[in-house]
Amino acid sequence: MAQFLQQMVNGLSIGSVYALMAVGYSLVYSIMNFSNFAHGGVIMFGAYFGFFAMTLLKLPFVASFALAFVGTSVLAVVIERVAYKPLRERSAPFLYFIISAMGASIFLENIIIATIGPTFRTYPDVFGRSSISLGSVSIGRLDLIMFVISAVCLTGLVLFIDKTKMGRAIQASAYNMKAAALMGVNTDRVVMIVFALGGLLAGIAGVFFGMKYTVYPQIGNITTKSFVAAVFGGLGSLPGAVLGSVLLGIIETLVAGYLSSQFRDLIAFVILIGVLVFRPTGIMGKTTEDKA
Amino acid sequence: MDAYIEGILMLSGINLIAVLGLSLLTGFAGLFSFGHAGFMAIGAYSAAICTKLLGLPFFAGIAAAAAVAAGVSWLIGRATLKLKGDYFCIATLGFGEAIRLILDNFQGLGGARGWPGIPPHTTLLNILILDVIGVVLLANLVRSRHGRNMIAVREEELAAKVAGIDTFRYKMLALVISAAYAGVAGALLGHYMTFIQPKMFSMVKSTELTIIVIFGGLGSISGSVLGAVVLTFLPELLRAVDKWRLVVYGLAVIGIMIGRPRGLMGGFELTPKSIRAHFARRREERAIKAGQAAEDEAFSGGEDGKGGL
Amino acid sequence: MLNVENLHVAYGGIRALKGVSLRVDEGEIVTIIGANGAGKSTLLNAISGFLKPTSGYVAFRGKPLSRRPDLIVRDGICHVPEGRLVFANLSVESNLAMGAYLRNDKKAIAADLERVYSLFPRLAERAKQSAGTLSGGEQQMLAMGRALMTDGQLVLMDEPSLGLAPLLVRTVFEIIGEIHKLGKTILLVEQNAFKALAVADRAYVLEQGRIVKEGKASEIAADPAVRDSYLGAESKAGG
Amino acid sequence: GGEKQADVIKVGWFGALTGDQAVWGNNEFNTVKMLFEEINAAGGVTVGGKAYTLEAVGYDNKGDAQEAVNVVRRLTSQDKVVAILGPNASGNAIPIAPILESAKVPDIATVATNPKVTVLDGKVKPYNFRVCFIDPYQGAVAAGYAFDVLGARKAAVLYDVSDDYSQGLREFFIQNFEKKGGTIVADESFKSGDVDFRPQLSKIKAQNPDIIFMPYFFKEVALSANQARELGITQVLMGGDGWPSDQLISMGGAAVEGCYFVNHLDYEDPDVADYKARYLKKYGIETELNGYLVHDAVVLLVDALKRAGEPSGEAIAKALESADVKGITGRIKISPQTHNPEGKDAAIIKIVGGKYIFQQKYAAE
Amino acid sequence: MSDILRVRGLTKRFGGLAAVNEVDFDVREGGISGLIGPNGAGKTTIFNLITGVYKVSSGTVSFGGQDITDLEPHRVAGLGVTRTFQNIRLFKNLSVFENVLTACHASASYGLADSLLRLPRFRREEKAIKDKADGLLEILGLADRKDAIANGLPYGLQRRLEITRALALDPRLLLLDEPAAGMNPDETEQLMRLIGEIRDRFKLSVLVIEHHMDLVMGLCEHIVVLNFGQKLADGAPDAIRGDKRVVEAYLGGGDQ
Ligand SMILES: Nc1ncnc2c1ncn2[C@@H]1O[C@H](COP(=O)(O)OP(=O)(O)OP(=O)(O)O)[C@@H](O)[C@H]1O
Ligand SMILES: Nc1ncnc2c1ncn2[C@@H]1O[C@H](COP(=O)(O)OP(=O)(O)OP(=O)(O)O)[C@@H](O)[C@H]1O
Ligand SMILES: [Mg+2]
Ligand SMILES: [Mg+2]
Repeated sequence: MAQFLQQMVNGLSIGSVYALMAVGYSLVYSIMNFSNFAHGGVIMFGAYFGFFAMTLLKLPFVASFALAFVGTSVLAVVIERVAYKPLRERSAPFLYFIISAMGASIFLENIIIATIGPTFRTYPDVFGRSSISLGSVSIGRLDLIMFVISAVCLTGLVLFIDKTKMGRAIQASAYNMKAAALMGVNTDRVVMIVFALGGLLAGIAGVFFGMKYTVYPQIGNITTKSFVAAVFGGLGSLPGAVLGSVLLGIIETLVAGYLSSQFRDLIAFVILIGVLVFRPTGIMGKTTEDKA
Repeated sequence: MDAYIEGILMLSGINLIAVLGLSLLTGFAGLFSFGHAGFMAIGAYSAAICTKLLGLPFFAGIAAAAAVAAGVSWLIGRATLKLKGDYFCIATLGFGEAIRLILDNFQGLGGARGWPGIPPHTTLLNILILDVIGVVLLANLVRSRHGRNMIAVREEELAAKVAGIDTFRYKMLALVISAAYAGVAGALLGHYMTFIQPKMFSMVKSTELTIIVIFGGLGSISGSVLGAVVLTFLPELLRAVDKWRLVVYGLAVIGIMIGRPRGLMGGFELTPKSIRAHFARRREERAIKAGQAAEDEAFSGGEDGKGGL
Repeated sequence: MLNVENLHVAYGGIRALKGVSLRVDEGEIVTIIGANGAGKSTLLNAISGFLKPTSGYVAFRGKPLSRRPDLIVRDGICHVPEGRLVFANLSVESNLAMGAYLRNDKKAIAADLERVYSLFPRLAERAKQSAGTLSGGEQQMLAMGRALMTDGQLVLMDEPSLGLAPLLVRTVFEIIGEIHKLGKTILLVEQNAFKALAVADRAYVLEQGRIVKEGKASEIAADPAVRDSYLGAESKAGG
Repeated sequence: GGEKQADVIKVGWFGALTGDQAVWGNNEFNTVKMLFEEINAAGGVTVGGKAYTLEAVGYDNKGDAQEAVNVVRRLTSQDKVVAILGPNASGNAIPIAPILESAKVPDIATVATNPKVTVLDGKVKPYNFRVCFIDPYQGAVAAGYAFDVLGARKAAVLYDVSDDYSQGLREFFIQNFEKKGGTIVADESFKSGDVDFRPQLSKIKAQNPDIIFMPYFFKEVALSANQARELGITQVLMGGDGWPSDQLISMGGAAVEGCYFVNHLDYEDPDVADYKARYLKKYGIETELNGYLVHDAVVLLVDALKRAGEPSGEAIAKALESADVKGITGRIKISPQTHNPEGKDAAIIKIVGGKYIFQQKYAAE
Repeated sequence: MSDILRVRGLTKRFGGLAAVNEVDFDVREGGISGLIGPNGAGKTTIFNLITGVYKVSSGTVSFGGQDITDLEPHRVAGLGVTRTFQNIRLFKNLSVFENVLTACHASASYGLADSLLRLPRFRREEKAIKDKADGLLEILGLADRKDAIANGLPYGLQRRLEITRALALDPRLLLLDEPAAGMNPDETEQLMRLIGEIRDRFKLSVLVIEHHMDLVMGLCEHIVVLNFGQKLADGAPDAIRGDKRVVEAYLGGGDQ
């Protein structure tokens, strides 16, 4: 029982890492309708921004944190301008966006390797490594803080999308940019804001990720998992992305803890496919019949 | 021939076979796969089992590679082809990783440490022969009713259905054929390297194949050929820039997407007929332009362009 | 109010507009009639900034128009596009709210919403349904309603009666009349040339990318050539 | 006088300058370049009575086997190198054997520890050599030390299932530990790229082992050690030559205190310290383990060149077969039967107060 | 004349909304029937139910005596029921000819091996279906646009192309969803003639949804009127025109 509780905590902790990444990813997906594979690269930059702010600039944690997510917002917008906007302007099919995103992701990873090198870097200790014990279950301090901050960000984001005019403009543009422009929406700005928000979340994810798991050029690769989680939860649905992430985290943990760590990903994958067969658009994805 | 150039040519030829298959799936049937390296892995291991363990001839290994990859893809297809767009992507991605994980854990075939000592049967000649066969078969397929049905599925699935096309069946057909191609490519790669390791068939490999297909131009076989050769050589040409190599590669990929909206050869096939047609069209366009100018002139000579009739 | 001068638009090599000039004065209803593929939608799209003309010039209230669709909307041009383009993922209600995107006066917006619902009771019934699942005609009503929610001074309408039941076609033309009474200027593209000419002040005839005729709506309607090729059986029966 | 082109001997190097193994590749190539500069500054190498300078031709292969093949083809057929140093990964060293054979160019691998790098199906590959000890040996050392010296009877293993190095060490550790009479109470794995090991560690914790064997690289070691301590696991952790790095201390901190690993060398050795200092001075960052091994590969090559009589691949390969030199990782005496350095002692290192403290030389039976 | 299509108790619910509710009607073999009703009455939904695009909530559809309820769309098409869409769905990036040729696939029966190896059977049948496609384009007056990309065609021609594509399947029953939408009265008249010719030439039955009353009244021998998902009336054009409920719900007084 103690082990089970511990495993649930482990699962939630991994799930919240996935969630933080998946939401940024899903947000961009919901408006651009393509999988932004450069998201992982932006997360990685966030980790580096935070790291260098703390070590080179010797800024306090909060300032470094802010610097990181402002930096990634700008980065995400720049990537959009360079790699996607020209495609958007001639309404290229989504495959082109994906490939462009892959190019961007290869570029981001390797520019780091080529310039500042591939070495692993460790964040200075901010929250302490000790964990909080509840009976026989222990919870990492950083995990807890991360969980809270993610929850706040995600709630804020959902409110922003649902309740504000800009949020509605984002949803409208997500469906059809041309029609949104007809309503007087500056779609260029909407796209910019979406990427800035996605970048902001990436920055937050990056800093936490770096603190938890050190900083290195390939940390973006883990976003593959959050990509899976977002799909599992229902693409384009933000609550879906969170739910999918948490479920994926828990499934993986339970499989590794009770079935087989060797075949963890395989079993988790089979479960995912099983779910998708019954809910072809993910858990929270809208199941609309094709309106003929 | 210089062993180095020969090696790269061989790799281009091997990549080409995998790319042709993926081109059918992505370029013609409109399905996006992140797991094609998984089919290559299946092909490589099946062929190696035939030649190394069972002592069968190479062509039997290649046939087995195609058959096993096709068979597995059929099973995968049954479970996942009902999924749409990105959901299908994820399923293929998961499948590719799953294959790797199984091979990693399967110590009988070397596990993650790989399987050395596979006979070096792959030669430039047999690659070229298979390339030619691959191109011809694919070209024949896409220009038949079966190929057209796949394209219809890509263009507008619902309309394809009411036009009597069993869309599931044609998606499956595209998947199975493309997996068979990937399997053959895997077999060739294994017998070229004389060593196979699950790591060689990672998602990065799948991604590379997809990049080649799109780089070459969706729905163009000659584009795939060109793409496979260019993108296999490009990283080698970039060796001079050392660790900046992949930085340049990444930028080149973005550049092509932005600069050549439909890939190198999107929607255009390089056949004698098409080249003639192209020039004929150019002539015609020029003639039309001249005609238009004349027409405009005549019109404005009329009465300020309106109110005449 | 709107001046189009010698506008050329091409799709790749295909020239859709070959030097179109026209003018819409404040408070007018102007209609453009023409066969399938004459270039009517192309013209409206070029005015509202979705197509870049190869040459030519569009001015609104004497000033050349910006080339960005959203700024053009801000200037006061509102476009009800061909093919409706409702936001399929949003509810009917949110679609209408999007119509008022540029407005801030809550009271006036609420009043306009009331009016839209009373003009199209069906929309009120379906307020929460997502627009993508509406029937074709319902979507057309929504597109019209959404346009009413903007406060554009010049309304470009591309075949507003398309796919509507006869009763509603009549309603649509009544609504056009009402919008006009509110002081708005209308540029109307319609296949139902007979009805369009009946509400319009002036008309242009577009043929293969060129204006071939212009004049008072009643004169155009009486023109035998026009009657022959655009007004079909209706006019022949009536005439 | 080095004015003539003909007086240059080209030596190839390849490894990962990009990709997830780039840390090690860059470290190796930097070391090779530094050593060649030093050798050339000191007058070069005399082969067959003539002085030559050394030129390093290095290529990146991303750690990818297919690129390894491309690169070796290029080094042998276009750059015409006489010998190749690297790679670090066994999976990259194995497929290049046929090319080396047809080009008659020897290769000295650095930390490729899979036995199959030099011997396949009982036959030694004529042009493949290495300077490190092999997996079975290292596994035996770790198991022997854990059982005999540390007195562990119940061991748990956590390993990287998708990594060849990790799978190799795991296999031979388990084999030897069980042979000695110990039991493996947990055998858990993760996949390269994973960063969270808590599910596996929680399971291991429940089995209450005496020792946990972690045969993988320092980044994952630091992460898993930290997570183990967070979960309240207090047992001694043990690992192999993937551990040593300054990064392990900075990342792992207190979590790796009191832990042991098997190493190729003793850090307190003056030769080791000298190289370490030179590297730090030149590049401004600490060397990794690969640097020491490629250092010895260079030592081995220079010795073979001197004895070869002519700067040709064939002659060098021949000379390598009978090499016996002292490197900074110990004595390297190449066995003609296996092309491995025979009888190379392993060093057992303990982490005490954030420092690597040499415990003893340890040889497995 | 017998009934080729028989619809009984057909119902489709979306959540709480019954878009089609207990509808019965028949389509006569060789006839042209009309399906009319206000916007949102459920006409397109009925097409979707007949062609298997939607699954029925209850009720049956039978075609030529065979129960086709809930059959997969491609099977329904294979039996000889094809349709056009209210929101045109062409193979947008293909040429006019390719659009039609694709739909001719059912007229050929060569297998995969025939096409991979270009066996004589492939050549023979391929030539036959190409001729067939050309013939159809000729009849429908699209021959001169043969190589144009479908997406760039004017609206009216796109509709015409959709009809051509449907005819390529040699249907016995053709379902047309607002074929005249976006056409001016003159073009509508031409279309009306065209539909009549098609019926005679291809010996098929037609069920057409339209809001252009001239077309419906002039063309259809039998008309079904829907309102709010239910059948309101059913009969010959004159009877429908005179039906008070239909006038009230749909036609409106006086007009047309
Ligand atoms: N996206 C496009 N690509 C190529 N050609 C196009 C495109 N859109 C329109 N055209 C061509 O431009 C011409 C004008 O089309 P447009 O849609 O403006 O006509 P329209 O008068 O609105 O006709 P309709 O009554 O059918 O709506 C047509 O010949 C059409 O084929
Ligand atoms: N997939 C769906 N989900 C929810 N409601 C739907 C769906 N499809 C159709 N409806 C609803 O069913 C009703 C009937 O729609 P249908 O499209 O059949 O109307 P129609 O008679 O074809 O109208 P029109 O003449 O305007 O095309 C409409 O109110 C519509 O909103
Ligand atoms: Mg139009
Ligand atoms: Mg309808």
